[in-house]
Amino acid sequence: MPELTTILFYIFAFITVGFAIIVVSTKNVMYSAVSLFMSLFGIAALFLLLRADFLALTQVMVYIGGILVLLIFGIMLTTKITDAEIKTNNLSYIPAAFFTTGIFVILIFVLYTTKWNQKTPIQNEETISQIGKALLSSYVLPFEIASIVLLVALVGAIMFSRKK
Amino acid sequence: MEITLYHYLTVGAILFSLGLYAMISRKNAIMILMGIELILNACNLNFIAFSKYGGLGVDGQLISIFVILLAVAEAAIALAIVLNIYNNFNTANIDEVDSMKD
Amino acid sequence: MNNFTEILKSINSFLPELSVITTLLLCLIADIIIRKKSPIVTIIAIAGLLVSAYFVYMQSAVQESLFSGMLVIDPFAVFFKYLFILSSIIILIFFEFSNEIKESTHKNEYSYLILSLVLGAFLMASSVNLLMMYLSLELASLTSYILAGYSKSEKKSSESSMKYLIYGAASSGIMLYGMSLLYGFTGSLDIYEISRYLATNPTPNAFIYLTMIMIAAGLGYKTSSVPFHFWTPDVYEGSPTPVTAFLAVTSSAAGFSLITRLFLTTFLGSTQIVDGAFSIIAGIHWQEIIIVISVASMIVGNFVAIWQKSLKRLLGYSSIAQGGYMLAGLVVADTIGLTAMLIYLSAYLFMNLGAFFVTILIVNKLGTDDIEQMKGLGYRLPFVGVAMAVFMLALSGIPATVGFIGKFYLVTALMKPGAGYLWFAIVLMLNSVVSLFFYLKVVKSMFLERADNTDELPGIKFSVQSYIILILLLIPTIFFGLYFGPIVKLAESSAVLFGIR
Amino acid sequence: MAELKILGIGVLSWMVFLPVLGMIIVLALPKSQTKAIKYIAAGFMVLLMFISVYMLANYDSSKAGVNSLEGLQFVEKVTWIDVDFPAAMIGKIHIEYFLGADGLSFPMVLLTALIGFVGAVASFSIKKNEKGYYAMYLFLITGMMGTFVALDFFLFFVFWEIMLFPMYFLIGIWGGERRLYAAIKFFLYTLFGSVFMLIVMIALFFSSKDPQTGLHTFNLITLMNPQTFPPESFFGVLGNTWRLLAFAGLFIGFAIKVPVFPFHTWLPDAHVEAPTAISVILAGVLLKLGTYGLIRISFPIFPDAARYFMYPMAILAAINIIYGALCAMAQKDFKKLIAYSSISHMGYVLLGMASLTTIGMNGAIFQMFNHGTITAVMFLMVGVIYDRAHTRGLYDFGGLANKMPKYFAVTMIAFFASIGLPGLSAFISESFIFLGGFNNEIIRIVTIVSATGIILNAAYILWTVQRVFLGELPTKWDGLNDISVRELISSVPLIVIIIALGIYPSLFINLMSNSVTQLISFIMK
Repeated sequence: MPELTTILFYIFAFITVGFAIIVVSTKNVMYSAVSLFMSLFGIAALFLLLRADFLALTQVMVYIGGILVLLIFGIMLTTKITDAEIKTNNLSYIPAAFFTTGIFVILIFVLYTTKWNQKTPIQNEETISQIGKALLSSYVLPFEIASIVLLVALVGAIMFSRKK
Repeated sequence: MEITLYHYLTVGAILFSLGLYAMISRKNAIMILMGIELILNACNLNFIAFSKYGGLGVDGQLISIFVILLAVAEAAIALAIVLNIYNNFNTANIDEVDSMKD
Repeated sequence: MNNFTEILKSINSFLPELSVITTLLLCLIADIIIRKKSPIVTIIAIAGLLVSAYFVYMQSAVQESLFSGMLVIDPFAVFFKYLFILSSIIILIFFEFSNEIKESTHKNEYSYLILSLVLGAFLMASSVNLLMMYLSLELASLTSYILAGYSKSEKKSSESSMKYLIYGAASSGIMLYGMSLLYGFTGSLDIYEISRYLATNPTPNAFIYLTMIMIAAGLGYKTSSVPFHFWTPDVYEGSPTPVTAFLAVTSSAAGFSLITRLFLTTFLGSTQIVDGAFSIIAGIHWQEIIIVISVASMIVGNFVAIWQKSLKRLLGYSSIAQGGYMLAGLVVADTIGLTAMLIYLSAYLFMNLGAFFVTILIVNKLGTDDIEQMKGLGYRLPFVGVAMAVFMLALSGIPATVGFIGKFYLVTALMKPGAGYLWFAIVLMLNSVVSLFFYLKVVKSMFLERADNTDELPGIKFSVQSYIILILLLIPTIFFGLYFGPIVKLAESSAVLFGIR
Repeated sequence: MAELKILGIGVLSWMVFLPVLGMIIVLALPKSQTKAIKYIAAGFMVLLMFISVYMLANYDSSKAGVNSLEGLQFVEKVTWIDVDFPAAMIGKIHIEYFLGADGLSFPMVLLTALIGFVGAVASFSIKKNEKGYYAMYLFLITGMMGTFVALDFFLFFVFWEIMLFPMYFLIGIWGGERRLYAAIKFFLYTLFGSVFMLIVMIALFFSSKDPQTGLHTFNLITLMNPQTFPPESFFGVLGNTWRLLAFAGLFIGFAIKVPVFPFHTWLPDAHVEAPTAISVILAGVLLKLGTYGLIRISFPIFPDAARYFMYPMAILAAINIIYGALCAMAQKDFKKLIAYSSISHMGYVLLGMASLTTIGMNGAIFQMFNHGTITAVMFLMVGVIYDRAHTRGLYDFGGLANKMPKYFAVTMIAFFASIGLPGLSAFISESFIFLGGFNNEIIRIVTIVSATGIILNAAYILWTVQRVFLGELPTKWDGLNDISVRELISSVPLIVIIIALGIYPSLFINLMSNSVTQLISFIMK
């Protein structure tokens, strides 16, 4: 009888990968966006399995709540929902698929042949306080710079969307 | 059967490849952006998996937080640019947005 | 040590960056208060950069690690900071001259966007942590996307910003994946830790190649190296010219600082330098990757540039090739190679900015950068034409210009006994012969060909300020070509990476 | 080390940088002052001639020079660049502003001053954008003069390259119809050659170790000393592959300038498209830079390789002589004919050098000078007829001998000199060259074969005389005027020199014979 975490991993992995496949294969942009939503949700669940509770939360709140909403806005503003089919020439799918498969094979090869840095995983430790401490001590610089990045993004977005 | 690092890495590799596939084969700017989101998530999954199985503390999680944060900033700018393109060209397909040639 | 005291101590050495950040915010506030196009914002920005330059100067001989190993200060970073400050001051002035910018609808956003790119570049030059590298790279990239689309109602400009964004986001994603693998293998984000781990543990070749190619994708994109260069021609052509100059000089220099530090530090077997040569970890053939990228960049850049009709596009391809030359300095992996690279970068600053300034002046008057349209232009604007000829010859590396000194040192570094890169030196020089072909194309169009009505058209006059700027760019281009001692000394004393002695 | 100064500045510096001063003055004048510009430029060239006469008066022909610092004259030596070489590498990059003259370079300095003046006078017919023209012209003179007197390889290379772009503009702006093509071809060919020169230069730098200071060096005089190369360096072992490769690389660089077959194809294009004065400079001085480079750099630094490549060089020389002459015979264009005859005559020079004998080398240098003067006159004469008739077709003319007697006389002297008629200068140099070649057993057969070039040479020249000067005058040329005073001013001095040196060659040979003896004994050691 497999463990519960094993079962959960497979469920969420299949959700993640399955929806990701839909993201890249469907012709409807809206479907893609919704599938991406599900896929990202699956990843958030995987994060939980990896004991990254804070990150799972961030994933749901920021990624799904923020980025996806932005993307869906973008779709709605740039396409009429009724004819959201994308024009593509079918030819480009095949070489792309071959290329990607090749990359995938190489990746898997490297991932499985490399001896990764592995130790016994730390079990059941709360990460939020550690992250909080790190952000205000050794990671204080990235933390501050990130704020500048957001400021720049803000300025840029305003600049682009301002009326003449 | 126990879930190991390699399981997570495989999921990450699949996501990465799918993202790459989306970037290569898709023509719509927003679709390409979605592909990029898949790649970034593959990276995050890697970082967190490594950090757990390598017993490396929270470094991996922290870098993931920053990746998410940058993804937000990038998406915001991307959206603004795509909307601007849409205003100028009336399309978001990058095949049709091609006024410069060699 | 107590974290808090360490942060306080680090802030003391963080003054150059802090003054850039402060200036950025001041510009933002000034822009909001003034609410119209005004040189005051630019003046604030330049003043802030000068203050920052002063603080950089104070760090001249410092070697220090900051913020628990996120950043370092060393002569190498200081050199690049000078480079960024100088080039961005010049480009801020370019912005004042360009009609493309005057006609655009916004006011002064460019000054603080430039400052934020400078901040990103500063951090790129001194990051020693993968997270910090990624973060600073993204800060610089995000800013450049916005700047590329600065003339937002121009179709070309908005197209270039979108292409830039898509390629940029994709390649930085790939780079991040490579970084995650490196992290997984070595268990650290700090490049010194990584270096130590790689030196003591057997590293499979497949892993190192894959990781390095992925990381090179992100960095090669910043330095517009083949095969990560696809964005370059379109973005160079489509962006407003001052922005193009900024991307070609400051942003790619930042890319070079990062790629150099990352590769040279990560693959260092021991921190001892013997006879100027870095001891590279045995069995890791990272140089091969750089060689392929470098040679491909030279060849593609030079040969494709021959067919270009747009001056900005031509300069775009030329900068691909120039990037290829500079990477040759990295391949040698010793102090001489590093010095040669720094010399070339500083040479490149003057001659490329000069070429772009002439482009700005011409685009202002002609409204186009089509080389065909410049027939006989040299007779209508003799001084500017001659200046352009000098910059073009400098870019192709003819002696008595600073461009030759750069090439000379690169070839010298490649030919150092025992380096074994004689063939590389020959390839490099032959490429510069090819490059002459298209650089002369500009000169040919301006002087050797004549439009039917050249003689009737009146001469074109420019403002006194433009002549002054032009002369200020010409002087170093020629002076350092004839007397290159100072520039070599500066580069040489700057070829010191933190932790390597 | 003899020095000679004017106003505290070395005389060779004056020679090199006076034209730059002239250029600055020309550039400062307004565009409309064409007369002033012309006369200032010509005035500076006259000044150059005066200085060269002054130098001639102070020249001590008993001193040999070549590889001995003491034997050099008019020496100027100042440190130019002195920077430590990065990190712990041995030594530093030390580049000197090092000028000097000896029997190899001094004749070329005289030639440059002379032809430079002739060219400046011949340039008076330029009617387009004079300011730019004379600025470029003067700059070109600086480049050429500098190359002839530089004794530091780096300095030599800088001068070698900077003379390219005034030439590019002179051909490209003031040239004929296909000037764009000719200009870029000239530029790219030379630059291609200098790639190898640069590589060899840096290789020499790295393998050298100045016996006195222990530093790497660019100093040509030091590099000529075999002790400069430690045995473990690239060039340490005489006759090793690296030395041969380096010689070959340098040879390509110089051969393109000469031009030696198969690198010669730029020359006919450049000559045909260039304006008259520039053709004069090109044939009169520029081509000599290639052969001068061989005797100044290639031969003394790699004497073993020079001996090794003696035979192939002689073969190339023979090809040049015969192929050039045959091509000249096939031409319908007057200027192209002279261009190909230049290729043929530069073949003689190469043959004389390849013989590696004192007499052959004397002949080669003398031939360099003679070819400079003779071809200059021939190009001037083509220019004269082209200015009047606007065509250079050999078959378009006939019977000009009666119509333009003075023109006929001047041209005939040049033509006969070119054939090598006794009593004219080229006779001496050509016979020296063939004597030299014949004395060298290895290349004797090649010399005999190439001597047929003399016959071919006579054939195409005489045929040209027949086509242009003899026979019926076509009626359309009834209005042609004879040669003007200005044109005479530019050609007569050259004619005088041609005749004078034909009668009394030791006047010239004395200047260089000591140096040549030293060079050959040094090479054959």
